[in-house]
Amino acid sequence: MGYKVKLNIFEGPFDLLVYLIESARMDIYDIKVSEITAQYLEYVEEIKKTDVALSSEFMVLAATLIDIKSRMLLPRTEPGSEDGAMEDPRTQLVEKLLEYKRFKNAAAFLEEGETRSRRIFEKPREDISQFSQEPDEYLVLSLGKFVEAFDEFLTKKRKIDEVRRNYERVRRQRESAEEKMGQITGIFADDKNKVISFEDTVKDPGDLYDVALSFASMLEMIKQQRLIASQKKNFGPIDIRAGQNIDREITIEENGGSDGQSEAKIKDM
Amino acid sequence: MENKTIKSAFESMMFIWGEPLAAKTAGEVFNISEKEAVTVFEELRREYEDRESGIRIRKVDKSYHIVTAEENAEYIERLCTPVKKRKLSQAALEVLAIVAYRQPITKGEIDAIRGIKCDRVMEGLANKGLVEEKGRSAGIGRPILYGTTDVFLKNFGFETLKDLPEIEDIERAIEVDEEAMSEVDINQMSIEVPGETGQ
Amino acid sequence: MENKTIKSAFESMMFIWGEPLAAKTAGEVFNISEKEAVTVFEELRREYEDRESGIRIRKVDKSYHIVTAEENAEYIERLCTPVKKRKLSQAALEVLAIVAYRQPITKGEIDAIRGIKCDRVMEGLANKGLVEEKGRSAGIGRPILYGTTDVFLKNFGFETLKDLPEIEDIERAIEVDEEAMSEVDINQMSIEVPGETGQ
Repeated sequence: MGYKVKLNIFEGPFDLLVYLIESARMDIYDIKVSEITAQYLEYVEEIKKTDVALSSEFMVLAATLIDIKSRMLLPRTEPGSEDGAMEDPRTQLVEKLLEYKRFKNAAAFLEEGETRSRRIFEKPREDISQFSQEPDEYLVLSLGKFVEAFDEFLTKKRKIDEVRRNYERVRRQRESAEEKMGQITGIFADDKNKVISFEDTVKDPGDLYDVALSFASMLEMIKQQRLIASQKKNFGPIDIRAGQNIDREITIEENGGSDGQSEAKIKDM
Repeated sequence: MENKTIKSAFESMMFIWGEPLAAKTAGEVFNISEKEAVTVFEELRREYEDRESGIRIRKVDKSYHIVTAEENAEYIERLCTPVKKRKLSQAALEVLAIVAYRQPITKGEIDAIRGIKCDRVMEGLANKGLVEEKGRSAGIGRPILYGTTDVFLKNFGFETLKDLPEIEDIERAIEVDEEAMSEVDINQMSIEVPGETGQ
Repeated sequence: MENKTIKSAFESMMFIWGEPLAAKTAGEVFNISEKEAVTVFEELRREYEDRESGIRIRKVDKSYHIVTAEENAEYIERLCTPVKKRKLSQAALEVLAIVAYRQPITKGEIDAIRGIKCDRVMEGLANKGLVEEKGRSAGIGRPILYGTTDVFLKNFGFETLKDLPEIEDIERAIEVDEEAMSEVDINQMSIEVPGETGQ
């Protein structure tokens, strides 16, 4: 095992065995196992004499041969089996040897091809370094990829839109103008004299809907004189304080004129 | 030795030799004189020329050299010049598709559809000649409008934009979401009050 | 593009390329399909053969290779000492034959056929570019599967793997010579141990 043995003539245990069988002019289908085993072991002993550890595969085949030899001594009929015949103990080995021989022949065939090909000469590649300096860059575009990438994007976007829509629907249902007005009234519950800014009525400044709802609610409450709002300059902060009707029960008028009125009110202020 | 055999051998020999092969050296292989060898080489040279072969025999002093035909230089260059293939990224393909289906379109609108800034991607697409400016929008700030180019059509094998494949649901997907476009600034709201105090 | 132009260009291209030139690659230079390129190459190949030129075109899988005519080997060797690849050992040829006929195959399967380990031989074959990994088997431990390469086809004179004759046919053809090999004297057998003289 420790040594890697390369046998000059024999490429492996099968190679040796095939050689022994053929040089003894034995029929491969009817190997005289005792005779061949004796020769095989003799060869193995020869190698051992040279103080070289034999590759383990040769020992494995020696063991197989001895096993077959001993089984050949047993009666060749089996009382239990139907046709009374037992498999020839050599069958498996013969099949393996035949297969090995086939490839050994194929190797000889390849060798002929190799020899022929060695008579054909090729030339080396010319120096093409002058061309390889500046590679041509070009864009690989395929309609398939284009559509595929866009489809992927659409699917992604559709999912996001869906999530967002559901999320907003839920929130919008929850928040009505009435509720907003109630919330704003609540801010003044503990102290009717405090001044708050418009931002304080908005829960989520990033939510356009919430901002709009707060603004509309504020306008409505100004109209109903629940709130008083002031803004010192355009786009400046809006201050809100409680109006005279801050505690009145919340109702929302649905008539169309209310907008105009509230606008007038604001302007009057 | 038959002339045919010598001719064939000279071809093989020139092929393998690489450099100009002296007529004298070649002749020695067949025990023929330099002059006889030159005759064979000249015969070969004429044959390759008459055939307008891609391989030619060139005379250099008293040597013969197998080379490629001059007129094929262009094809040799094309064969030997390595090509670098570049692919568009997913982001670039997305933006390109949005531009293709929604053109003319502003960067702001693309951003709104994708929910992410597209400046760098658009720059890349413009550099590759796939998109170009197509005028200005009438909207605030008069943003630049973009559209696809002929290079885009050619590269994807379209004759006109009408050849773009139909994509299901595309209309809704590339609709600009107005809500996403306007960034809410709470400080920009105003109630118009001409006077000073709100009383 | 005229067929004559393409043919001439292919000759030049093969000459420059040295190694087998893929029909596909050559076709791309002219924007023609692989199939069309193959037609041109085959036409060229036939012409060189009919002319009994000293230069021949050899097919290796789907590539074409410009080489010298086999019959001129003697003259080439007289002119120069060309670099020859070393011949393969008997063991290497056996393993290569097994890989060629049984591919894709694992080392374990090769070992079983030869009754001896093939690791070192396989390493040598892989280094020569004659065999290569072809994926993994579904079996236990997912062992590597091996197969032959285009270099194998080229070095052994096959166009495709289909050119390998049926293994049983080889057997019949070779059985005749069997007498020759039985003359080995058992006492002349030797073993060779690397790093040590074993005799």
